[in-house]
Amino acid sequence: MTVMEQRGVYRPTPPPAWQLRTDPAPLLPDAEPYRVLGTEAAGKADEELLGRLYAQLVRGRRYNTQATALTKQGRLAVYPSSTGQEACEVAAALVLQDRDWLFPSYRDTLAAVARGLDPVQALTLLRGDWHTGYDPREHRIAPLCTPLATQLPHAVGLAHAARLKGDDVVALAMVGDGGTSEGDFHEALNFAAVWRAPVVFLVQNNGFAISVPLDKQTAAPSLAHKAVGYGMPGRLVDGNDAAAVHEVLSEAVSRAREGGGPTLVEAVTYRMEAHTNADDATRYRGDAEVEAWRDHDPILLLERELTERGLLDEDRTRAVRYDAEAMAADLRERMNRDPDLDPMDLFGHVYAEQTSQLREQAAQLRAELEASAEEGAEGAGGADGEESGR
Amino acid sequence: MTVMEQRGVYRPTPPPAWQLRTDPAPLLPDAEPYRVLGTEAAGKADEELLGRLYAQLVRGRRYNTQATALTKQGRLAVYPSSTGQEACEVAAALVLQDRDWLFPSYRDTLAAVARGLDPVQALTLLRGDWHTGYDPREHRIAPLCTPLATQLPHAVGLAHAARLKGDDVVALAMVGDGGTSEGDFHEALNFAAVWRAPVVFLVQNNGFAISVPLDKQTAAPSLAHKAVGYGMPGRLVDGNDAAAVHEVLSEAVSRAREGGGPTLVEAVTYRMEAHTNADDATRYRGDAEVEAWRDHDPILLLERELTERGLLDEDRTRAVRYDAEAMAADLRERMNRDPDLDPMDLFGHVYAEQTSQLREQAAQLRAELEASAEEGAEGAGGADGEESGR
Amino acid sequence: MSTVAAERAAKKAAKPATMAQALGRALRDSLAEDPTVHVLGEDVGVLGGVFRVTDGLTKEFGEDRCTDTPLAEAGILGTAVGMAMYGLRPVVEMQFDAFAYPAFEQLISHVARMRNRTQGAMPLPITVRVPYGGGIGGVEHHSDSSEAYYMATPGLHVVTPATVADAYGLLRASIASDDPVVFLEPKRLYWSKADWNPDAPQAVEPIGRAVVRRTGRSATLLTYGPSVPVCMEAAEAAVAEGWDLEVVDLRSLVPFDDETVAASVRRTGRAVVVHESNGFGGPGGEIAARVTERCFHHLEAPVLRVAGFDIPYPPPMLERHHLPGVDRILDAVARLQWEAGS
Amino acid sequence: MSTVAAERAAKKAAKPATMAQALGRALRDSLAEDPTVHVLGEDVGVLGGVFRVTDGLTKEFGEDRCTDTPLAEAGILGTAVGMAMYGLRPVVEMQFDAFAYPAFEQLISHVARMRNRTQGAMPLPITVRVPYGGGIGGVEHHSDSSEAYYMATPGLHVVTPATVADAYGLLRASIASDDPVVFLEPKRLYWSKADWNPDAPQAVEPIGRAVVRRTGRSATLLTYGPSVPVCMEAAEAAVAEGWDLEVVDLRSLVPFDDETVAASVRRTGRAVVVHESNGFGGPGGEIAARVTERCFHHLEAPVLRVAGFDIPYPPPMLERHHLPGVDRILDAVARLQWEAGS
Ligand SMILES: Cc1ncc(C[n+]2csc(CCOP(=O)(O)OP(=O)(O)O)c2C)c(N)n1
Ligand SMILES: Cc1ncc(C[n+]2csc(CCOP(=O)(O)OP(=O)(O)O)c2C)c(N)n1
Ligand SMILES: [Mg+2]
Ligand SMILES: [Mg+2]
Repeated sequence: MTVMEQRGVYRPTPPPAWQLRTDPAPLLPDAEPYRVLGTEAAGKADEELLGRLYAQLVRGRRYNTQATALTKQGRLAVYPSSTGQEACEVAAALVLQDRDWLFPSYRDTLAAVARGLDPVQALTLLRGDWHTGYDPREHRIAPLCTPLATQLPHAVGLAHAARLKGDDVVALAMVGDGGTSEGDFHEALNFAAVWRAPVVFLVQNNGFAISVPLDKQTAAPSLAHKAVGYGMPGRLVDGNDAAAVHEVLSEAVSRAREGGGPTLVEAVTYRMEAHTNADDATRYRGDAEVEAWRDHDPILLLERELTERGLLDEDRTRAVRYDAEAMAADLRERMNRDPDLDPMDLFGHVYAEQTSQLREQAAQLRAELEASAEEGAEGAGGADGEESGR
Repeated sequence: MTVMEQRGVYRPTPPPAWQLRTDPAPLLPDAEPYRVLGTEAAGKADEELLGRLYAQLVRGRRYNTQATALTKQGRLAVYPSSTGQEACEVAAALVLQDRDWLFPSYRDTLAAVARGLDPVQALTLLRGDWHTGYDPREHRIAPLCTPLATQLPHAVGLAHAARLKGDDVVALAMVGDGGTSEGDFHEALNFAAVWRAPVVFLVQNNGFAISVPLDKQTAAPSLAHKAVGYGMPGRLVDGNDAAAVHEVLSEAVSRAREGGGPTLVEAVTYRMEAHTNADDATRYRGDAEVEAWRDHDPILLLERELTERGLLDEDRTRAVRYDAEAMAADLRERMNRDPDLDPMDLFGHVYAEQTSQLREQAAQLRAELEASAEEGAEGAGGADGEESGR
Repeated sequence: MSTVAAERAAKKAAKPATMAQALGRALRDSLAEDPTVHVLGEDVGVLGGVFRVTDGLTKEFGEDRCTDTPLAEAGILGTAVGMAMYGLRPVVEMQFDAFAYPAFEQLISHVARMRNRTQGAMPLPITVRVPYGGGIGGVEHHSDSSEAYYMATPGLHVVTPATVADAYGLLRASIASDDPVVFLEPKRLYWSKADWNPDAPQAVEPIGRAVVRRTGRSATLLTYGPSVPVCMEAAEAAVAEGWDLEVVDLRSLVPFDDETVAASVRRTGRAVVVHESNGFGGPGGEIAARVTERCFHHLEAPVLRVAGFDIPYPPPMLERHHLPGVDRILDAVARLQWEAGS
Repeated sequence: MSTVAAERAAKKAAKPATMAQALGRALRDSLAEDPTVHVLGEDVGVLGGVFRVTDGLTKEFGEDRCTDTPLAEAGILGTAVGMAMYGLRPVVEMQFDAFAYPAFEQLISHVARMRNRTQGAMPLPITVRVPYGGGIGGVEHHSDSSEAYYMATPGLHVVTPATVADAYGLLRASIASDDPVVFLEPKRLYWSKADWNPDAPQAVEPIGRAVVRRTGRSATLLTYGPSVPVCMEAAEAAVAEGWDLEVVDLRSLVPFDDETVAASVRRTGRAVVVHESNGFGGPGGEIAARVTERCFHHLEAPVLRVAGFDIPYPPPMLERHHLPGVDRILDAVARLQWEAGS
């Protein structure tokens, strides 16, 4: 039996014999975001995991502050910070196996870094030397996606393809609350459910799409309630509770892996910084709101739990901080070097083979570069007349 | 207070204070399509209304058979029949006030006709003499819409505009089960709910999108379950029960009119004919399924009810049939005349004022038409050299 | 058997086939030869597509290889992107030209750019089949000529056949291409017939090469897809007027075969571009401009264009006035300033 | 006060204003004068748009007149269609060029055609503002020049200002137009400044008229939007090389001002089209082709094009190599076969 034939052979029958195709009850999210830290559930949490989450959160926060600092030094064209959202970013990375795929949005460089990607490669797009700074296939991380929600059907297609091939691969796709309004969100979730594709959709509801608050984005009881309309389970989780996000995502990944199909997870969190360094958040929200969320900081929540349980001594804290600082220092140092760019790369990889038109244009640029190099002007880089193998 | 400011001033608050934005329970559809005919509810039904529905169903069926016949005589380029779906078409027309707007799809010429539009005008698109055969503003009927689901945001925008202007206008938009998979469906419903626009979305779930059955279209418990994801009520109704469809739509229209916002109604019905006359339905479905639905024919259901209650005597039946036949005869007769076309109309109404480019092109066509008229060849129509005032 | 003998035998076994059948056969052979090829779209399964191009594929290869999708074009193309990211080779069917528009963002922002964005790490070998053009009496939104949009998008190949044999060859080549190809199928040629033997070894035409369909010395008609037969007819009719017209079938709009085109125009000194698409902003502008850039001193007259009018596609009963026909082409040829030169 | 005196007074009161400010003022004045005008888009409310063009509008006119929408471009344009059907005059903001693509189907299949489809019964006076082009160091999908798509779509006007005054005048005219207008705002000119008095009676430029920004006798540069200042600079630099270049700012791509353009090229006998958009399939082909059709016997050389390369828009650090600059324009001018003629 093929994958596509496994579906029920539902046919519309006359209304006298009508029945719902699935029971909606188990698909509906709970009325409250699921929480672990500070609740009884925390007792069952794996201590080793909590420790790993903590180290990654601290490292993630440091990454965010470092990247933001780099924008001020002109070393990044732009940076959309995930400060405050580290629990989601880190948990998304940690629930995946090596063979699984991550589909990040522009805000999710941290998820890629937490998965092991070199931060410099993760930041290539935002530095501006190339669009994607890494080989997506090597890392199983799709290119950081800017057109909102367009990465979601990609995740579905990839997961479906893996299933068709018989590979045990799950795709986890990340999107913002604003992104859920796009048609691509709808189409992706529908395809995923119809195909029972092994995908997990993680919506980080951080309260805003740039300046637009959630109440102008949707009137739904919660974003997780959208799931029932596709016939998949919707889960609501406290997005600042790293243990809870990890648990909910893990369950969803397992369900996907076992052929149970997709899940929609809404993680309730908050964007502590402006949309990007270019944004001015004071135009649309007050300090009080931001301050209120500081008490619910993901690092704070986990730290409290670990401390109460005696799992966090000074040595451990120091080691975690040291690791984070080392990462930041290395990042700073490497980002402060100018990237080595070859303008002739413009014509690389537009097609498998360069068209005659592109060859002509490449020759034109090469001639220009040579001319300006000859003029002794500070030649516009890489005028060696050959395409780099980059 | 402006319309836009009436919304709740929800702001994301830290998860400790989280609450669902609305109670999902009342938004969820019942587990069974709502029915009136043959149930206790029928007792409460307005007898005059049942009589009107009956007359319109019979007329609608006759319209469908006549239009189909016209395709065989080459008088229509194509006809997507609504045979079997007349209860939805007719109820959609009858629940609206004169000032309300109808947004039909290509399959919904009958709804337009039941609303009072001249059938010849309704069929202009499908005959092929022009795209829209009527003035949408005069009839408050949007152009028949072919690109699937694209009419839904129009309905939302129009209803929103009316509300902004303080006009008491409701928009009812029709779409098929297949159309619910399009991104525009999602975006329209979301805008409608956020703006609390006075719109009713009527999904005719007729089991198929051309050849594709519902189980390949969605895995949702029902299409009506999609409503909760937008924060609007979803209603499931037996689409062949004219009284039930009328009641559910009426309620939704009233709610919209009173500022209660949009509703999604799924009417479960069945497409008795092929997708269009050009389609071969035997390729994808068996006779048995079609036959099973004959017992649930919308005319049959209503006839049974009326007869049992002694509301249908032979005189009444004869009068209804006579009216339907008269409509069909008139339609046949007028559709058998060749429409009077002026090729110069091609350049009309591309812009408010013709551009110099279009003037040049119009002159070219005019010259061609004159030349071929002079050649005595059976001139390509309307070569009078003047644009018609059409 | 010698190659010549084999060819002769194959020709003998040739039977009339329609372009739709040749396209279907190309899909079938691609599916059979390459297990990574997957066909997906609306109604491509049991129905075989509204033009029956995919007829029988699901039966032969199963639903996993030829799949009826939900009704959402961005979703179809978007999932195809994901499938290609995983190493598959999806062939997507858009049901009609205008119904490819919902997938525009996926096409422009992802399909066309993924190879470049990832510096070659993630090419997307996707073929997007789009039935296009008019002349079939379709109601609105069923007859658009949308090639200008695709031509204006770097990273896409844009291919369109005009003959039964090319339909097969070019579609095979498109599916085999490691780049995304928008494969435009001229609707009104779906039922055009030619003698063709599907079991003979078929020529797989390389993408990017125009072909001279008729040699001539007076002027060159530059055309493609649905307008090729019209131009051939015009060329025959032109003989009576004393013109010996060359007809070039471009076959591939991207990449563009400057060599073949310029060589022809240099030979004839005059050219008319013919297409159904709206004139303004349509493919003809690019073609005329680049021919002029390359052949300026060989031209006896400006390169003229015969195109659809700059109007939304007309309703069925009026479309014949819109579509470039033989007379309009000959009128343009007559305006090529014959007094001026050779 | 005489008109001349009033004009002089107004000029005196003029202060440096940016193009973004002039656009904002045009929106403000349109909202104030016509109660049917409504502005909608992503972040156009309290934020004032990511380029601050709508700054203050919600405060002044309320949320009903300047509305933050959900994040869905097809939904924005689709609801605008419905609003226009009911008699409103929506002005839609697309946040960036590439983020207008999701609205493509609504634009092509409805906005551009509704008047024609309904034989004039239902015109759609919608203005779609699209910030376009590069040169601002934007990451991918933030610098597309998408004008070719809009030009190829009959039923749309396509307008783009190059000066502060035109930004105001053309936007006012676009909003006042009873036809849909795609109003392309050159991103890198948002912060360009000119002396401008917002309170003086402003010229509302008619849509469809090009303007000669610099007269010259050697050759004509045909350009628009972000490339206008570059061409002006090139013309100044050309003086040293002995060329006296005329610069025509097209301002409106649709309708196209054939008269002004052809008159200029007939005068100079040589022309170069300059734009940022990709060359192949870009606006330049249409422009070069129609100029050649009209001015063939006045041309000393083929109309040349200087355009962006045929590649996806490059990353910030490389964009300067892609964008047409003064040198590249002068190189093209040098190739206009000066030995050949006048
Ligand atoms: C299709 C599209 N439209 C608009 C934008 C511009 N834009 C970039 S981020 C953003 C807000 C996204 O909000 P959300 O989805 O909540 O994600 P967040 O930024 O909060 O992580 C917008 C409108 C875009 N990138 N893509
Ligand atoms: C955007 C778009 N894609 C594809 C089509 C082609 N098409 C026309 S009708 C149809 C099936 C529609 O099914 P459904 O929405 O269930 O409506 P029904 O025909 O059953 O009334 C398709 C695929 C279209 N008209 N528009
Ligand atoms: Mg957000
Ligand atoms: Mg249906």
